[in-house]
Amino acid sequence: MDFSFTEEQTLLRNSVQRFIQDNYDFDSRQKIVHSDSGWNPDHWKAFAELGLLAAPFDEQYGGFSGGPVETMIVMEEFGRGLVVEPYLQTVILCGGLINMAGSEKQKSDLLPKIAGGELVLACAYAEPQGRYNLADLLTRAEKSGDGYVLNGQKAVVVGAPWADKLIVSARTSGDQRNKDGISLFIVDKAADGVSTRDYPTVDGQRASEIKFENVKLDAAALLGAEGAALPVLEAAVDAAIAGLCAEAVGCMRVLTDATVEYCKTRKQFGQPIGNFQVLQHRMVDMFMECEQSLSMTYMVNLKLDEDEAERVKAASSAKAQIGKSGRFVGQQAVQLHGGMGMTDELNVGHYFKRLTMIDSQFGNVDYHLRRFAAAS
Amino acid sequence: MDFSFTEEQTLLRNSVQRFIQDNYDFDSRQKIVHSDSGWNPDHWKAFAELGLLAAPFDEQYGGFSGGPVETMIVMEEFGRGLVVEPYLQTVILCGGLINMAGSEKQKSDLLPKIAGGELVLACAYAEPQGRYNLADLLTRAEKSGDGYVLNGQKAVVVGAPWADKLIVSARTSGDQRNKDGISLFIVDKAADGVSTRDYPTVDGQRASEIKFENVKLDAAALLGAEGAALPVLEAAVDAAIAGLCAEAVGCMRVLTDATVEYCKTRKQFGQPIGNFQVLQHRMVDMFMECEQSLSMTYMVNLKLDEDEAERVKAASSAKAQIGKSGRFVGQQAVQLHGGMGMTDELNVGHYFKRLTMIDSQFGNVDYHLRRFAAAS
Amino acid sequence: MDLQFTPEEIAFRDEVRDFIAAKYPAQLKGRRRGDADLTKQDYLSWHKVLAEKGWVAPSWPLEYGGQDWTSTQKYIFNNEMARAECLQLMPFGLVMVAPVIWTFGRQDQKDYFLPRIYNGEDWWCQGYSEPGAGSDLASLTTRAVRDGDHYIVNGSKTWTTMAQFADMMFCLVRTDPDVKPQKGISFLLIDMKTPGITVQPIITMDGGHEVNQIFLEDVRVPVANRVGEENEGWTYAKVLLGHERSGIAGVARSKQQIARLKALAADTSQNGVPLSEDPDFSRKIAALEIDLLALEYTDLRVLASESAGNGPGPESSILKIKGTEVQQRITELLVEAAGYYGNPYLRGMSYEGDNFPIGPEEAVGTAPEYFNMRKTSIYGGSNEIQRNIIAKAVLGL
Amino acid sequence: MDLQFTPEEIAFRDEVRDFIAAKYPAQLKGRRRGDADLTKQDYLSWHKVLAEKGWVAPSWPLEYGGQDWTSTQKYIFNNEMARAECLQLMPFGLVMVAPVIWTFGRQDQKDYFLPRIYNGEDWWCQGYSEPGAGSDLASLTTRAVRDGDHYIVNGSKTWTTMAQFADMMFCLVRTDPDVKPQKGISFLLIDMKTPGITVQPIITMDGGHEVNQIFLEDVRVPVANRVGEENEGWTYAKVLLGHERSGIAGVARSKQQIARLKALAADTSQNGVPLSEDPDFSRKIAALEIDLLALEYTDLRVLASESAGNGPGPESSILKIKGTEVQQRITELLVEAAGYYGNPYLRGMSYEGDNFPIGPEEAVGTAPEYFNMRKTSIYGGSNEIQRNIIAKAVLGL
Repeated sequence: MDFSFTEEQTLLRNSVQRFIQDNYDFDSRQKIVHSDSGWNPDHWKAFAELGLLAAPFDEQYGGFSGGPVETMIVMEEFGRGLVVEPYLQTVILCGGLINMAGSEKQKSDLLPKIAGGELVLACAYAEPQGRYNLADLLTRAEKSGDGYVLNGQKAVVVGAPWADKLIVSARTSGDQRNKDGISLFIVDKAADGVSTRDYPTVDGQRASEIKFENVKLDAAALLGAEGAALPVLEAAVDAAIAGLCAEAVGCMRVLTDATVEYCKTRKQFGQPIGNFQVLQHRMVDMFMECEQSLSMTYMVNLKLDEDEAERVKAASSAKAQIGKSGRFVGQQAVQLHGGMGMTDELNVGHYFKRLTMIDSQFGNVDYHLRRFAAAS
Repeated sequence: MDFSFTEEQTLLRNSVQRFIQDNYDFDSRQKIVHSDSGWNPDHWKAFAELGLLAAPFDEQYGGFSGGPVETMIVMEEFGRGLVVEPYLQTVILCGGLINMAGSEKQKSDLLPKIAGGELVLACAYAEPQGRYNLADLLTRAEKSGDGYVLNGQKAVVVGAPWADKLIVSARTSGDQRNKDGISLFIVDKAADGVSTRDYPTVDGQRASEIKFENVKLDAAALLGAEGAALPVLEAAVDAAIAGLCAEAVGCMRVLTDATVEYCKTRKQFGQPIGNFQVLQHRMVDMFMECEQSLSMTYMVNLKLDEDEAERVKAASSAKAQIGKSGRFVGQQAVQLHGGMGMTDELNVGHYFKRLTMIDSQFGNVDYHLRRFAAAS
Repeated sequence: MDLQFTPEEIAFRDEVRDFIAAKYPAQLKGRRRGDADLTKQDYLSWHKVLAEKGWVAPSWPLEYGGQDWTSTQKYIFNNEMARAECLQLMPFGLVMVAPVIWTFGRQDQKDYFLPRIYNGEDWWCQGYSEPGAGSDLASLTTRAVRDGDHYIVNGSKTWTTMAQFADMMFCLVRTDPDVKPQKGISFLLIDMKTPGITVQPIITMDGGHEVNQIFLEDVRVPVANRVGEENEGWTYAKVLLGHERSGIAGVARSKQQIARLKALAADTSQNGVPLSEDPDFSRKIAALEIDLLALEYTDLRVLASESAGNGPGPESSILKIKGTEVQQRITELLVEAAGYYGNPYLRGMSYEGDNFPIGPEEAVGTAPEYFNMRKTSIYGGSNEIQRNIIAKAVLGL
Repeated sequence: MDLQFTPEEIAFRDEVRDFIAAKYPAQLKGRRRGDADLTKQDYLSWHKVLAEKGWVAPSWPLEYGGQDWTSTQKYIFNNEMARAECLQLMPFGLVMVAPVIWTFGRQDQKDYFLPRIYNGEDWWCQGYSEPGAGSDLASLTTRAVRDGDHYIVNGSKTWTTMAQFADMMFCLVRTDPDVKPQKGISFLLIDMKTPGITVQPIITMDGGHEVNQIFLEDVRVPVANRVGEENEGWTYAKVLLGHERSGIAGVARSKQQIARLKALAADTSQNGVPLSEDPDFSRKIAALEIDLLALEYTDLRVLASESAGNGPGPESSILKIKGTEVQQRITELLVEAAGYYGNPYLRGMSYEGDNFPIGPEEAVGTAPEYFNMRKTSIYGGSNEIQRNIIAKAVLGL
């Protein structure tokens, strides 16, 4: 067992930290969030130049042959910076799906473009009725000649407003919640019959509701084997969860540090409020939640390659942990910052909002407690 | 709406308080607990003389025509004194069953004896496999001539070692968990075929495992209508829950007061530990749990006569509340008393143990949360 | 001890219910205090209907327009208002400044201000908190210097709710800086149109504009607008802080919110089954309902004790703590029930297109509401301060 | 970063597993530390098997019999011990006093005591706490007055675990009462057979006898039995308190206890369905398992950091807090699972008859165990003290 980072990993972390320090302070971030597009494509190019977008992919596809530890490092630092650009969606989730399920042609077509920052992807897996069940799909792709015709609606597709292509889960057979009969398709967002409603999300990102009306797909749009996509989607989502946990840890650590600093300087009743034992113990609990969350984040990122039951247990336990910890740390950071914590002006509330939304992403605490219990 | 006590009720409380002060200090209580019999029959006689055993019964049966408020007062004070004598079992639970379901003859035979302290009863409702489901019964009473033959086993019958008679729930028809087909019988503990194993309980009371092997009962042993006992049993248990809540409140208030006193006098690091804000807030939380529990205790005792759904909601919400509060208050009282709280010598641990067992009596927090939700 | 309503009380309940059904302004239906699109006129429309009926301030002394209701009647009244989801009026005039005026004000102040408050002619805001002061109210630094018949006021107030609508502000100012913090404070009534007052919005993290920072620069306030004695303002403010706790638990509103939560959970499908039947979610709702029930009966006990002549005691801090905890947990569960549809954000940012709706209607705005409710454990004396109060005043620690 | 075991580590795991299977004393199977019927000989039987193998004190320096295991090996060893439910040895000699002796003792003390501890010849107890001192260890008042080659010791020690078996006690005594509390303390090794020592049992609320009060009346202790300098004992004790935290989280034991809990829940029927399938109960078990998992990886991180040369830091207070919380919650759930059968009491009170058993075997003793485990958040520096330590040493508050 080994919990140390390689020199390359440390360099990677330093370069992400430096980028955020130089380009992504809170005011800059807020400007991005309030801009028309809601992201900064120049930053995306910079990520490509720093090699972040290439980190997990094989060298033959323009990657650096890194793994979950590398994306974990990026996500933790992105969490610290509240980065809104769709790294999780494009690189970890969609990149992961292509990497796992794609044909050689799809991989060599798409992965280098992701790595180079030329292709942004979003994954349309959720549906309005489906809640967190990845198999609860009404969207259908009917065979038509060599290809398919896609109909359905997808919910809260994070990052979709910026995406060039979507990876869409749809039924090619089976009933609404069957585990079999699910397929993945790579769909051009500009294709006929695709309509979107874009909106900002509460945590400063962007998402879309997407409708597919008789969208014509050719056979090459199919990603992986027809009807057998669920295990692949679950594995990719678990990898995304591992990244999301790291992001949450980044958020929690910023909040905990900021709260400790604030309580050391903020005076009430003639002394720093950090002198009050109740607040001290509250901050100790925040600190412990950070540490436990970090432990679980390491754990899940190191276990993604184990067999399915182990991977599911790792991902769901980690997600449940960071959901619980994130709620506590976020709420207490706001509470201990008092009125200031409530304002839009201070960064604290924005980390809190992001942590709140992280809990609902890919399934909340309850969902993952049950998934963990079922796999145990 | 009115939350005040009548003068008679205040006198009743005073007389119980005085009795406990004079006869039931902690050392005396421990002597009783460690005596061979585990109770003090002289105290039982004194309860009769004070009118406590007669409180809820109609005057025609030798009672004082009181109601749940009177038994609530007695139980709260008994909780403060950690009284082990079987008031809840004999007067509230069994007395309640006879009062609700008994024939005129059974009432005029038995209630005056309870009121006079001549008859001690215990209710054998639980079975080893049944957990908290009152309808989960394997004990069966088969018709035989004019009477019945009783076979089965009952679990943890609190107060049974001191009882003259038992009220036993048994199936006269139906399958193991049917709501119909349950009957109640009044059984002499000395009858042929009744065997008991008596033991002390962890909270200083006594209980028995009881086996019935071909116990012959005559028709007069039947209490209430054959096969229709479940609603009666549920109502009586809800009344017992209302009394038990009052007992728990008594325990919690003693623990909270004792903890506050202890923390005011106990010095560490050169000052009373009650100066430490974390302990102060912990005690505030204990105090609030006491207040919330008291509110719920009033509520349930005032709602016992409402329709079934309202009564069930009242009883189950109150029981869930005192289960949760009792655990918190008990654990924190021990924690704040430090090592002393762990000892057998100090009363604190004994209140904690009693509160722990109160949670499991008549169904724990989970059971009553579900029962409440189902009735809502 | 008795929980039953008398026939008179039932008749009263029906009267309140009928009144609301007949008179509640149609345009207010389904709208809640703090909604971004509520105008001053919206609030006033309901205020005036209540004033006309004589019910806008039932807790006031009879001579100023109050009602001699029993605590049960007040309970019924509040319950019915919440049950019908009536808009809650702002407390600054009716509940907060009025008692100070009738208790400590001069006759001419009572004669002038109380009817105007009653009839909704002045919208009031509260100038207590200052930047940097937080829970330590007495550390305020806004200065008022005497200049003939006026005070010249300089300083800043913050977290001033709905000051954007305000005609008047009641305000604590320091008139003597050389004594200990609680001394040397005076209580002024300031016309918001006075030159030198700037109201600057504070946007909260939910995107809403409820609170403001107020800058006072050489603001001339007539000495006649001081309530009570100079330098004794802290005493009056403390009385005000202890006054009228009856609504603090928010029981009736929380019942309505739980009904809303249950409706959302019933309409949300999870694996084809309503979320309301999910064991985890139904358990959380049940636990919350039980906590609210306990709070309701504690509230009733405090109410009964108050109407038996005991003033509002420090026990009412329980109502603040438990009340806000319940309110916060309800919104937490609303967000949980909304699932992914807690994400779309509706306030203060522009949207493109409206070709189809974003998620179920009940889910809309749940997250901002959750964020906004975090304030309740901070303001009005943070819940930590409330626990300090109980520790000291009740437990003697 | 890597979680995989190397082939060597797997071989080591198998070696430990085989050793336990072959050598664990049969009469100890199914028995746990603290069980009322465990004798001194029972503990020693296992101690001697381990000592013979050279595994009784793997963390000791090599020269005294330790092993140069990696942190992974230690983790494997502890895991296997817990997995097989091996009796935990008492830490007082092996873990607590030995490091003080080898760090601060004279050569003759090391030569004499360390082999005796290693081989189980002396049973040690810890004389730190005093009546009335609690978490404030430094306030101790037991006096040692120099009389030639001896100290005359008077005073009392309490919460002394298993002193009823002890041959030796390591003891903090005050040798200079005129300096501030942390100064003027010396560290003595006292033979329990010395005249003037009385051991009085303290019965805990679970009915057990694990702890004792010790009275010292004119007890003559050779000055040669002092470790280190006079009046410097507090320094040594502090080092000891910070030493060898590796077992403090109790992860491996808690895993075993959860297995036991799951077995009880699977055997308990509720409405004809195993309790392990009840949504409420299974959720609690899952939540507990996840907390334990987080603790396990935090423990591993601390272990890794220690073996990378960083001393045990204040972060290990996390392990104490979270470890005891998990342990306590497990016993809480054991009692919940036992239901009514948590009631029968088995210790220290007589029973009549034994014609049939009281409840399922796994439920027996659950309540006393729950009661007993409350001590874990009190002793060894209460969890409140641990939070103070983190606040100060880690967060700089």
